[in-house]
Amino acid sequence: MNLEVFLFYAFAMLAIGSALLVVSLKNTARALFLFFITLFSMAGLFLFALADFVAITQIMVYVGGVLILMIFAFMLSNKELLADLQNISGSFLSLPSWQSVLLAIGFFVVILIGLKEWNNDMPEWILSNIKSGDIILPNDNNIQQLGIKFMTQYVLPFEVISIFLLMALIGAAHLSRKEENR
Amino acid sequence: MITLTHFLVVSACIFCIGLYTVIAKRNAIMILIGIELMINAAILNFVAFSKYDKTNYGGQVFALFAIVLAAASVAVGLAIILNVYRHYKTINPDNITDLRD
Amino acid sequence: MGLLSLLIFLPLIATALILLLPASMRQSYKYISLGFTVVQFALSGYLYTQFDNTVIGINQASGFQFVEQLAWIRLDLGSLGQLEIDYFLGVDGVSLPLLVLSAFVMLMAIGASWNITKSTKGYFALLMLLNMAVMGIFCALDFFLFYIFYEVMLLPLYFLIGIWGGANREYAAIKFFIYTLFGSVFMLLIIVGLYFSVINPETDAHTFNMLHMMNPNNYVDGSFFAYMNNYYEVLGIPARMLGFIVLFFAFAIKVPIVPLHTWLPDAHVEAPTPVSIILAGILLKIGGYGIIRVCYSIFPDAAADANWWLGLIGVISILYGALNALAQKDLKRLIAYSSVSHMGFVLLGVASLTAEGISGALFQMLSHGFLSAALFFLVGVIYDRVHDRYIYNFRGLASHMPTYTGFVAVAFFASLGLPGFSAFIGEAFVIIGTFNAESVGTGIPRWMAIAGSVGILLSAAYLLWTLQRMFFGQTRFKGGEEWASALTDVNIRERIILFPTLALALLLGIMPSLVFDKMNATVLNLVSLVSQYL
Amino acid sequence: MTNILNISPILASMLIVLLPFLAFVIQAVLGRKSTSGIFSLVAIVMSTILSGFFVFSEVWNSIPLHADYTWFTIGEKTFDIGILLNNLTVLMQFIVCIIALPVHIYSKSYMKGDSGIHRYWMYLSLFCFAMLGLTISKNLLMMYIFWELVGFASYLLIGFWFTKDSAVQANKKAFLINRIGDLGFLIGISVLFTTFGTLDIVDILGKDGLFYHGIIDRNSGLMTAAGICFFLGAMAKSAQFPLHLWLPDAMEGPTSVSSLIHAATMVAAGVFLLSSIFPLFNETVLLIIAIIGTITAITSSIFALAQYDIKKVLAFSTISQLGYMMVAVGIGAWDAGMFHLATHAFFKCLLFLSAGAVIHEMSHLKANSNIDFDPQDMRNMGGLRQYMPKTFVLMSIASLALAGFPLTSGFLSKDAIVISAFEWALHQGGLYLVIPIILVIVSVLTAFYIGRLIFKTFFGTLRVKVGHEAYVHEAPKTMLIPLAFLAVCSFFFVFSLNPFSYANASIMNGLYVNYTFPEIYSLHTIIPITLTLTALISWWLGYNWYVKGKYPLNANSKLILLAQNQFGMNEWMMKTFVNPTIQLGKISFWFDKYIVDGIINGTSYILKQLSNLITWIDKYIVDGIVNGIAKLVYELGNAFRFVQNGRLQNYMGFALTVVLIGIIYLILR
Repeated sequence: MNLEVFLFYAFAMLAIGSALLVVSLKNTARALFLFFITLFSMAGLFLFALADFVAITQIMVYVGGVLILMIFAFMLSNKELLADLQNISGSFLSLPSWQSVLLAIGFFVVILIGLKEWNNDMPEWILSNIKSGDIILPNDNNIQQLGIKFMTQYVLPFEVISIFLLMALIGAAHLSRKEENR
Repeated sequence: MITLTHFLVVSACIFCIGLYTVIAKRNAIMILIGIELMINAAILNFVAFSKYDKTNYGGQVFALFAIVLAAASVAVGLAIILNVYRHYKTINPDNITDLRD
Repeated sequence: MGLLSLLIFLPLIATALILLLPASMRQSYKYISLGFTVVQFALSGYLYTQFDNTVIGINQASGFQFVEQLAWIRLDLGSLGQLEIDYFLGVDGVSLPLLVLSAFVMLMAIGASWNITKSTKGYFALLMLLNMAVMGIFCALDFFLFYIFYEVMLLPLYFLIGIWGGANREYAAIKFFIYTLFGSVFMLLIIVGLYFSVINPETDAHTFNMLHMMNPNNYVDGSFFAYMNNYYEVLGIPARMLGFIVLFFAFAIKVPIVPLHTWLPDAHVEAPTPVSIILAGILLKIGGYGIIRVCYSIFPDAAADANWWLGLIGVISILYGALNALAQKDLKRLIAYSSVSHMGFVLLGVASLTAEGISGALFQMLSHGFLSAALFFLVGVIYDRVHDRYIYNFRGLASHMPTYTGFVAVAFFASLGLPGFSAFIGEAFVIIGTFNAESVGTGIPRWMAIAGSVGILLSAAYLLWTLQRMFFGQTRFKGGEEWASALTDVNIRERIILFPTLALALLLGIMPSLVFDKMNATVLNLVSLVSQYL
Repeated sequence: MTNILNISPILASMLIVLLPFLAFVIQAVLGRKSTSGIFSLVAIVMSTILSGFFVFSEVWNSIPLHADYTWFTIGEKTFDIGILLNNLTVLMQFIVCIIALPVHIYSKSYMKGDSGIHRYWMYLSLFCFAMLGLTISKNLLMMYIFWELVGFASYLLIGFWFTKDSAVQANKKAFLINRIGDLGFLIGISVLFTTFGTLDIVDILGKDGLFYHGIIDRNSGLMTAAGICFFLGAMAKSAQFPLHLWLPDAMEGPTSVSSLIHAATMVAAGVFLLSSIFPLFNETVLLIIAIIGTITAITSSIFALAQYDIKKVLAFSTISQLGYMMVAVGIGAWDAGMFHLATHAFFKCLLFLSAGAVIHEMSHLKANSNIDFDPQDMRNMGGLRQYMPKTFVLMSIASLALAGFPLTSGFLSKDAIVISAFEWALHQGGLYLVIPIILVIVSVLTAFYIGRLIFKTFFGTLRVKVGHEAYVHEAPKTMLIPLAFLAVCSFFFVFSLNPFSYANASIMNGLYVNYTFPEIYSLHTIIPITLTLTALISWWLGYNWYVKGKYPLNANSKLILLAQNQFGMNEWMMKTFVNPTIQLGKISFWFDKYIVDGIINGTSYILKQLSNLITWIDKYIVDGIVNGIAKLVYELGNAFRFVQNGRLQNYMGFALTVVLIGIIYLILR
């Protein structure tokens, strides 16, 4: 077992473990901080997939933006929230958590089965790319390539996304605006 | 050797945990976190597959798109949560049952 | 538009007018009805004067007068051929007098409705609708048209009895309606059967034309009602006989015959006076008319076979009705039963199949039309005043209401067959014709004539007894002084109605030729039509 | 006179009939405004004059006349209004006029002051119209019409005092019994019509008529039936046993009416009818007529013996005399019958009118005293000779005529019948002799009861003690003059110049009939003498019994009560015919109400119950299934309602569960 594999497993364990902790913690604030760990380890995993730019973006956007936003939101909703969070009790009509567990495990099993099937029958394009060696290698300059792609091949989706992002931000600002007349 | 399957299994784990969070948590912010988890699982898949597509870089490009979208969705989602909180004085979705018959 | 159409649809205009006028003009309804009916009566009088006595009617289109024939419904039914329904009107010696009678009785009924106050709009509209239907029945020569008028007639009567009637009116109205409908529903079956058996020789299409139905040559060989090669039987009764029986019962319910008469006393007792007048004066005649126009003319062979039974039913009706009348304590019910008895003569006379008998029967219908209408009107007079008509509650009315008693006495004697009044001519010639039947060989034995004449005796008995109980003796009322002051003598309006009626009965009794001349040719044709099958 | 006025007998006879009708109409229109009866009087006077001078004198013993006017046509048969003037009809018409006239005059004072007098005149004119029309009818249908109208007028007049219960009972009874006869008449007409196809008397019975061509067998069953039917008609109208019951009751009417209608004219119509159609009758029918006539004569004379009501005595006497006439018809001597009819009309009318005068006075007496007694009861009378001598004389003349005393008209006509009866019986031989012997007995009884009437009324002293005898006085002139006229007509010379032989009587000659039996001359002397002698003996007996007070019998003996009661025939009639008919009516009404109508109502009840049942099935079974399904779905929906709890996570959970299940399904497939 070389270092690369070890690191991969370590990052995977860290991501999965922290994610499990996120969902199992009762304290939302802690969960939010644990979510950092998860996101970091996910970014690490991206590196193993030879997507360094994506990993960096992940850290910048998620950790620098999303998570801060969440913490802000958490703090904006006042402290009664904390009390509210304490009495988590499965009400009669609500789906008890064991059912959710069951459902999640069910999905997991299904996906695993799907993966197993998929392994036996990989898509044609992957096999042909592997054969022709048309795969990303660790020494490729990904960032440059991505820049070229964005400005050429994916320019339309890129622009659409930007406008969408703008709309989403304006929408979010509008929604969270305090309305006097309420 | 780290194969594609490794990534996919990890991604499946994260996805299922996100799924569980979305369904089981009694806190809107936690649900949002669950969603983020699921999106991250998807992004991981994109990235993993991207490795085999050097010509298009489709996976990485869309991973980037997805990250941006996830950020946008979080922003909108939090705005909604804040509004809901203002309106209902709670963010426990169990107590927001206006759609009940 | 011919005269007959005008006669039929005039009342419909009146109905429309009444319905259109606002309720604030409710006082005008009766004048509208009266006006239209007067015009109608004048029109029927004009028809009467223009009528040619020599044409023979019954089964020949050329024998009818004032004929109107329009193609009404023509429908291609594919393999079933062409559907042919005509708007076909005409009168002959049988229908003309009844037409005049109807117009007259309607006039009386409107006169009797003068004091109706309960929702006059509906009342007069229905009355006029009824008027239209009745006129239509007497004129229609297409069986389909006839049936439509026949059914239309039921509806206004049902409401007139059911809304403006006495205490038990719903029961009576429903009873009346069901009885009549029961008859007519089966009639419809026979009409359809006839339709598929008869073809119009000119167009080779099946037809509802009654005159075509009377000609044996128009029947399709082997069809259900065919004369030739007909082997159809229902419950062992040959098809043509079955058709006759069903049609006969449909009309006999109207006549009415015993034992299908029980609607009549109830309907009469519960109906308001004008409706009683129409019931007795016109409705019962439709039964007799239908038997002659439809049963005897379309099924002469079956009629010739069945006439013994018809005669028997007639005799039973005469005696049974008279005996029942003898036991009545309600004046109106008594008169209702006397109607049963008197209409028995019609049946007996028709069954005799002699010219005298049939003429007598037709005359009896007319005479009964006037007289029973007058009698019901007379009952209405005291009922209007004290709302009672129980015979034993009155005594010695003659001293208290002399003019009224005079009218009653004349009407009673006229209807018990005193010579000089129309009923006598009718009854006497029914008896004479029936007696003659055995000599002619129409199969009616003489004892029926004798038994029928006992009915005349009984009618004298119950009417005179009533006269004695109610009108003679010392004056004494159940209601005491209150009644005595309420029972005023007949007023001008009542006199205006009663006098012409009784005068007409007298006129017809003295000059029966007024009627007989019109119907002789027709009656002879009918007799020859039926007697060829004897 | 005819030449001056140039009125043909036909036209005159029509006028005779129509004048009273006109009077009737005028009186009916005027009503209470005219109480004098002047129209009726004028009409009857003119009718009488016309009848006497323009019809009777013209037609009597000359060629019969007849005229036809088409009335109406039924089928191919034409019915005429016909007038037939021959000896028989003009005689009858003249008798009616000549009797009606004095009665009218008499009524003027007799009915004075009655509140309904306008009706009286109206009815009387109607009666005259009908009766006169009856006499000259040529057509049997027309005769039937007048025949019934006569009955109707009689009904009205009997019930003239309609507030009296007995009067209205009596008129109903009279009309109904007459109706029985009318039915006989009608059936008879039907028989003739079906046999001959016409109802014209001349066409059937005339010299050239159908009857004499011998086409029709007179002895056939149908003709016998016809004869019996016509006789039934005559029986009712002429009050023959057992249909005579109405006549005694009919005395409830005013006495003047009784005298005209129920003594002289209407009741004789039966005899007239039989005489008119006499050739129709065969041996059997004639024998029946004779037997019934005999029974009538004897029974009613017996009844007359025991009556106390003065009018009832006369009523039974009328019936008895009508029996005589019937016997005359029955033996074939209808001319004698008509002769007796003529003479009887006068003296019986006179008897009634005199009795009326007596009753009139007795009523006055009653009105002026405070004692309540029956003014018609002979037991209250007596000694009236002193107060009403003229009336007494006139009534005695009538009584003698009734008893058949020589020199009176009754002597002639009654002898004619009795002698003919003997001749007939001797010709037939055997049991037939019973009939004339009974007639003789009846004659004796007649003399006795009329004697009894005279003795009880006029002899002795007034039995009712009022102390106001002064109120009883002679009848007024307007009453006496008609009486006197009638009394004159009761003597022989009016009918025959020979007081002892009917053979020369003009009526007998005028109506000459071929007898079927030979004349026996010895009888023509023996019979009158016997009858006169027996009458004298009976009077002597009666005088002893009633005037001298040597009454030998117990007035309350069963037999006398029975006779007074007409052997209980009225009650028997009620019990056998009237009550059962009413019972039958009640039964048939019960039947109608509970059986016929019950079946109808029962059917409707069953139908209603059936429809209730079907409604139940419809509601709980058919509709129940539908509702059950709906309910099931509802409950199911309700059960799953908790799914729709508004919790997003739940929805999502369910959605994902379903997706999971779907995927598993796809995998396992």
